[in-house]
Amino acid sequence: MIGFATRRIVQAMIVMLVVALLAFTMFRFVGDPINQMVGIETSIEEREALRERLGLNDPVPVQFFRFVTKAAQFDFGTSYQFRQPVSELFAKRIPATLELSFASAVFALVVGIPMGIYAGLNRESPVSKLFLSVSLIGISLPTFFIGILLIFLFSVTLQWLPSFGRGETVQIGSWWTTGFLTISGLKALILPSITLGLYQMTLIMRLIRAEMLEVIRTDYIKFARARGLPDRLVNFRHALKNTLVPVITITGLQLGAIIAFATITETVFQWPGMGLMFLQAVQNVDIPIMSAYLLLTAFLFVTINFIVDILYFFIDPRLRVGRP
Amino acid sequence: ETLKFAFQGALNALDPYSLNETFTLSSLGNTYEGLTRRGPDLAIEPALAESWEIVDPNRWRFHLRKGVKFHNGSDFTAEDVAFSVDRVRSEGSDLTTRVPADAKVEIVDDYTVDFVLTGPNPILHYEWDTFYIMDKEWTTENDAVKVTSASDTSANHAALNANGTGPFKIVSHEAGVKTVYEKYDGWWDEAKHNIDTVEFTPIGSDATRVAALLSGEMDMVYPIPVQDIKRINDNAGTKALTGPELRTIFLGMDQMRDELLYSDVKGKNPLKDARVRKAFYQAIDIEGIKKKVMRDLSNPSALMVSPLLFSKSADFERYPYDPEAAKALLAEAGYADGFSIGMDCPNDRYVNDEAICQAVAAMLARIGVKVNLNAQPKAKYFAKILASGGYDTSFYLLGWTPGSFDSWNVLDNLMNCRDESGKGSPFNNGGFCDEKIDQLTDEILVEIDPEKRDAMIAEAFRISHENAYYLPLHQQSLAWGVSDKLDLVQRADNQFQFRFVTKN
Amino acid sequence: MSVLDIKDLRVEFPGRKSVFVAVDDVTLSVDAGKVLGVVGESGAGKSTVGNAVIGLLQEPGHIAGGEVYLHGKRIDQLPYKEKRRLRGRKIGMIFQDPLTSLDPLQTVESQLVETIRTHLPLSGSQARQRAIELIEAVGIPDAPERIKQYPHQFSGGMRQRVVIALALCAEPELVIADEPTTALDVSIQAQILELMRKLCRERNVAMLVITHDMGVIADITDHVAVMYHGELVEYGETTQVLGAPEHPYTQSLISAVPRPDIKVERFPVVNYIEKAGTPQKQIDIATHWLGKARDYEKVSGPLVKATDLDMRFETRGSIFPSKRKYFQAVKKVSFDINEGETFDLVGESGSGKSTIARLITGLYQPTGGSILFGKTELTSLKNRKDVLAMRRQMQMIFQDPYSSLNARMRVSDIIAEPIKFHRLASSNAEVRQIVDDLLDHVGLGAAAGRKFPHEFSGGQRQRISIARALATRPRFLICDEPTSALDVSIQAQILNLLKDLQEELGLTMLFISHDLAVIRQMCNRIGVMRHGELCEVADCDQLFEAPQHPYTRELLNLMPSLELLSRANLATA
Amino acid sequence: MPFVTNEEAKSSVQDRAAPVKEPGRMARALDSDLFHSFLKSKVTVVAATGTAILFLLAFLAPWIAPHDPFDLASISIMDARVPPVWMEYADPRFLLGTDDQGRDMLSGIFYGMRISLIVGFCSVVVAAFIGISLGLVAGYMGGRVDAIIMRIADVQLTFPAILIALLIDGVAHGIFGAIDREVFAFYILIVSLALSFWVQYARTVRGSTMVEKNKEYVQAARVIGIPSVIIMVRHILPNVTGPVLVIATINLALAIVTEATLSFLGVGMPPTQPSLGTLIAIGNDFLYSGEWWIAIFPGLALALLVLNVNLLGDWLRDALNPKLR
Ligand SMILES: Nc1ncnc2c1ncn2[C@@H]1O[C@H](COP(=O)(O)OP(=O)(O)OP(=O)(O)O)[C@@H](O)[C@H]1O
Ligand SMILES: Nc1ncnc2c1ncn2[C@@H]1O[C@H](COP(=O)(O)OP(=O)(O)OP(=O)(O)O)[C@@H](O)[C@H]1O
Ligand SMILES: [Mg+2]
Ligand SMILES: [Mg+2]
Repeated sequence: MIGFATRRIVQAMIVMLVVALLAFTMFRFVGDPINQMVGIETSIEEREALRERLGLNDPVPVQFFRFVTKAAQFDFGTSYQFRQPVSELFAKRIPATLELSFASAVFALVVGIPMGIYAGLNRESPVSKLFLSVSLIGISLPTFFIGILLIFLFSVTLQWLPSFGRGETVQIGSWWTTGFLTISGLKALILPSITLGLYQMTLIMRLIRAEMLEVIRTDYIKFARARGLPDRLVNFRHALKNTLVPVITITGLQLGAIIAFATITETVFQWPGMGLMFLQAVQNVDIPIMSAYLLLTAFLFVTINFIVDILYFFIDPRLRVGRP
Repeated sequence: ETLKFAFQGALNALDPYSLNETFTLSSLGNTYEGLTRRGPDLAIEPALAESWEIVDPNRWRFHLRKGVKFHNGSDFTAEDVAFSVDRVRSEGSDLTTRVPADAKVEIVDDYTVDFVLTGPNPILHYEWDTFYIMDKEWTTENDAVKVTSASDTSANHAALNANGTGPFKIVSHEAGVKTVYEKYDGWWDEAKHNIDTVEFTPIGSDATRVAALLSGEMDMVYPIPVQDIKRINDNAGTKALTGPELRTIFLGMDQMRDELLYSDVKGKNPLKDARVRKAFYQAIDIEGIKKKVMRDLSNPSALMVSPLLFSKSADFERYPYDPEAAKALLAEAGYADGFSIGMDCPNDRYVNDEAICQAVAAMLARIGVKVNLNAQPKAKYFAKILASGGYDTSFYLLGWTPGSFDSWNVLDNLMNCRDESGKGSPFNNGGFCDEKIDQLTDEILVEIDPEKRDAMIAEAFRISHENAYYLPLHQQSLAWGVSDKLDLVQRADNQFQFRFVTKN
Repeated sequence: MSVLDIKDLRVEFPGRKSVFVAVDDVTLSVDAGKVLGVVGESGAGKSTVGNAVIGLLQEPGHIAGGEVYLHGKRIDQLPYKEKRRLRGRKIGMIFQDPLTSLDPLQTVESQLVETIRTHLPLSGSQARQRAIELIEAVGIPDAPERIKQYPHQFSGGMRQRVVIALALCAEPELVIADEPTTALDVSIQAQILELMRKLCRERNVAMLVITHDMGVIADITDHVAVMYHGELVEYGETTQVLGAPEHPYTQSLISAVPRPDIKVERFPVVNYIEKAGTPQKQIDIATHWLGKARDYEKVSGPLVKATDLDMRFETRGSIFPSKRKYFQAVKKVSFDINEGETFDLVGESGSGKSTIARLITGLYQPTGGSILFGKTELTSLKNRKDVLAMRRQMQMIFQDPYSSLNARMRVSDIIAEPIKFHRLASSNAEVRQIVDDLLDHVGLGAAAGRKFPHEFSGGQRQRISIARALATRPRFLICDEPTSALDVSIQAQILNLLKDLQEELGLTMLFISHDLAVIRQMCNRIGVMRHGELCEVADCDQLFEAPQHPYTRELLNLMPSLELLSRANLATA
Repeated sequence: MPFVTNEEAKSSVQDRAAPVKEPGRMARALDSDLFHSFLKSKVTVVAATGTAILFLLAFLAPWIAPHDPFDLASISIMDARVPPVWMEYADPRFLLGTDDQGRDMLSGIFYGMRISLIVGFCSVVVAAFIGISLGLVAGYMGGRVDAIIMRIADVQLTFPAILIALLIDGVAHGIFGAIDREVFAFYILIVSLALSFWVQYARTVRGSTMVEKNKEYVQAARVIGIPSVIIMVRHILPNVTGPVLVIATINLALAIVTEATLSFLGVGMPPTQPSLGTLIAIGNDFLYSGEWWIAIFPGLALALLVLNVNLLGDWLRDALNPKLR
């Protein structure tokens, strides 16, 4: 186990290095940061000078090396647009994103899993068919479109829920702010988390359904029924657990995706999280923010996938054989 | 009263010299003040300077207002002006051009300052409404003399805090999230507004911004998409405020390369031929664009500058929309069957920019010119078409607001010759070169007589018009969404000043 | 009043083009404290009857007619909820396929405890206690340790015993046991049978035992029902039916029972079976495909030589090597198998027989020792070509036929795969012909090729597995319980086939079985295993007549008596 | 006879006696279980018909659409934002109204669907191919191979489709210089979408493969001597297709929608050739202003397409599983 973990940590570092390298190669294609940093009337000479000062004229390997050595000390530089240290900016934005992701993950799982089980067990029931179809329509519309429709309905027309922002937040500890403790904070969470979790919910629901359909026809489920176990046990403990390997994989990936790519939802709802900042950074070619963000997501995915791999072993004892 | 408003972009740094950009300067204009300011009609008014005079052509004298206090309580004096001039011209400042580099500041007494120039400059103070005066003591004490520039690894005090003389103090600021202002009771001027607190939230998505207004969560949002104006007006409790803006939207063409980059015409550049350019001009149905794309919220323009900024603009008229004539011109130039051309267009910069480009593409298609449209977000777009991208474009859409509200700025930036690296007029992306315009530009700069000056400007514009060096389209309109509870002033420079707001 | 009454039961599997009637017009009843045995042809519908009673027919199967009563109450039409309440508590069911009946992701303990607690008002620790007792009762040593393991860590026989424990744990009134002892060695079998008998007698449990083992029938049943082709052909008291069979099928069945005391050359091929549509032809090796082109290099000395084989499994992983736990499944086992001979492995369930088979085929890497095949060292085989050549010469029939068949492939594709892969036929048409032929030889008929594995009965699946193993024309065949799920008539047919191949082609076999009678008929030499060690290796006859090791003697003593049968007119005599 | 024999069994007994001629390919296909399970499910037949119609509409667009929205010369800005015919101020030429450029919505949907379908399907197929192959290999081989593939996947995951598209676009520019958007846009889109989707398949397949490879049927195949590649493809793959099909059919929607985002970022199709997703994105701006048809009709078309394809996918997944037929 320890060997396994250390190996994964080493691998994680390699992954992050590669991500950083790729990111660096890529930034040249995103746009010219200078244009975003200065007004359009700034002269060519001044632009050149600025470019020189930022080190943007150095060869990519030099820039890369500089970046990596600094990043190793948790210094991701200063944002071009905000003129603030990137690490500070992220510290402020992370709680918002994590809370939103958490809420939408909960939504996706709490709705997706039971509905998936229900639809798997009652293949022909009209309720499950209806649910499957409606959720499909939900995902075939773009996220921004869904967000706007929800805002239109619940904010503009009904005026029940806020259309943007986090509402009132409460400070916990030195840097965490939470919206979970105020009414307006909770209200503000509803629309964005539904928008963000819809795709995940649909995917999880359909996956569970598909896997359930297979598992409930296996001998051990038949035998579990023959033993007179209550449906709850059969369905959840035996059937569900046996569907979990693909479901966990996808859920893991999707949770990662929720956190990492909340960009569109955050933009639509002006949610002050990392995703919003990232998208602005892409638009403004704010290289320090982009690279820090990519490293953060890389870290996130490596961690999530590590956890998923560990979960495999917990879920399926057959996989433990011959594993370190 | 509390004023809540949203803008599409964020207020990033609070340092008034960090970024030369309308919204930043506009926001900070509520906190900081310059020696001058502009009134509702953009007329220059005295602000921190009570009055000024041109002592001799190269010496301007400013008499400063007495008894003005910064938000931190320190007095405003000539020292602060001299300090600000030094700071605005220092390395890292994005507003260095506000004061000519060779101008000297002489402190006559605590409340009198002289600016000594190397040559006459009638428009010296035109941009000074956005050249804000900072407190020398506060800045020095907080170790913020150096302007926080993009290349700095840490932001200094001035980038995160503000200390001006203006009507509102910034009490909290989280870049990209929220900025809160509070009324400054010690303001030197008499407050005509009744606002105590202002909350600013950036909302990037158009639809969300409009929704926030419609749902009553915001008192004022801007800009609003032209198509939503009707909806906002129909909605009880909100209205749309529109007005002319100073920005001119135009199309530019590559007239420098001998072969177009993105075209099926090889070995020559059709756009070097004035007939082709004029054909383009006459193929564009500007009224159609105005009606359908801009929903009547634009002023078709024959000039590269807003009529508000140039007295003689009425003398110019657009070439009429005439596809037949355009075809004839093309045929005359040897392109009876048309040709293909690549067009670059931003899709998140100007009002309906991409839609305009598409409409133009369709109109050109009617005279046989096949346009391959490449619409991109502004970051990529500017990186491609400006000097830094090697002017990699054949045909592009751009907007220009002369920062000094004066035509010379247009001539200097857009219409003079340039070389490959952008020396000359850096934003003359098409790279056309007309010696006469260059010559006129130089003369206009030093001409003090307004009459003569305007005549020369008109002459330069006439040359451009006749040769169709550019294809001006229109001045777009400002569109703000406002709650009925608000009474405010919409200035043509798109600055939102809280001091004009009353809420009831 | 009888506990279970089945009246005119008819079960149908609607197919696409026609309806397949698996059970037709079956009427049975079981009294409290009595055991009813059901025997019959493989695929006759025995398991289907059991499944129908408990209401778990595999879709699209359904009861098309007849009634099922439990204690006089009709149960086949009960709503789902009430049916569920009967299961486990009133009716205990032991499915035929014990190896796939256990949830692979739950420990044996948790499966037992949840079942006990569902039905009995016991606390968690009481339930656990009971679970351990049950596991001990079915003869699994080290119960408190073992119970914490997962099903895949158990041997075939152990899993079967766990399934039995699960079926009995809530003290049901009716137990339906479908081939409960197929994978068990005689001593455990005796123990289980004793357990069942005790249940019947002491708790007045009614029992329906489906089996093909005539010894078991003779031993414990009070009544016998004989099924053939979905129908009940004979039904009566055990002594009556076995002693004086009336129906020709029953007669032929009894005549085919192998006897441990006499070795015969060939099993009698029964006329009645021949009529049943899938007659068995004796293979004419000279012309038959199976006999073609066996260009194997001759070896001097033994064909397979295992020396000091060692295999241990990690049963508990840990970061710290000292905390890891291992299970030594095979300890220093050495044996030789000569070309053309049948080497038998018998022994306790869980003694490591299947593990040895897997070691030889290379599915497990031994932790020690070496295996020579001819001149090749198998444990260090790297070269892909050598591996391939080896694979072709060596085949294995898995103990668990169902899970060794890919559920997504048609039976014909499963059998054709090795033929195509090793390029043993020149055209697709030829492949098809060979497959049909193989299916015939295992008594399934070519039509079976179109179906999927889940559509077959336990015995039929086993035959598919045999057909696949033969398809490479192997030189060395490992048979892990090849006939455990087969009725004696089919068993005779299969064993004859193997014998033919051996005689004509010199097929070498490693034969793993519990059925001493079968072994007696098949083997040349026998190895007796216990606790992972080989305790005795001897010639077949010698071992049966003069066993050396005490464990071997114990085994022989425990063989179910065939007294009843020997009274009947055994055709073998 | 007490025993009602299965027709099949009967006929095959005869087969052996006198081999009859094999039926033709077509006859066999029509007689296959797959086809029958297809006909059996009403929903599936409806879904298949729906899908077929949408495909036909899309691919026959140039012949059946009333206008050619991609022909710039034929559209006029003066026709912009005309409502559908049943509304006031409608124009009978435009059944479903026009968009902000004066393109006929109906034709726009046909043409746009063609682009969306090609991009969506190709990217899903490419992604699934890459993902499944790598997932099988990683899961089956385990160890170092697995680690390498999965770490590549981690890197990949970090980059959203948007960034990948920008990267590829940039690289393409770098290599080919000033490229022709209309030709390359397709490939750039497909490659970037495929690259950003494959990981899902890879990880899912890997997870299931790790479970399947320990099962006895795989061991049986190994004993036969079947090489790993074939074991993976022939034995393991069919047993892990369930989740793959779910992801693939859902991904189709995601791909089509993402394509719209990419087009907005300037790395997709040019705005003069709007795809279904782009049409929705355009219409998005006109929701408040009351010109709902610009977004809603393409949205409906996309929803219909996704729904039908998913229903087909559901059926196919069940049909591929013999136990569920
Ligand atoms: N799901 C199914 N679909 C179609 N036919 C089936 C299905 N399950 C079983 N059958 C058929 O029903 C018949 C009876 O099967 P059953 O399992 O009851 O046999 P059995 O008597 O238990 O045989 P064995 O002794 O081999 O286990 C067999 O011929 C089998 O092919
Ligand atoms: N993967 C494994 N992990 C741990 N223990 C195992 C594993 N496989 C087998 N064993 C153990 O090894 C021992 C020998 O198993 P094996 O399957 O060889 O028994 P067997 O002689 O074939 O018994 P049976 O006749 O019951 O099939 C058993 O105690 C079993 O629990
Ligand atoms: Mg059976
Ligand atoms: Mg075994």
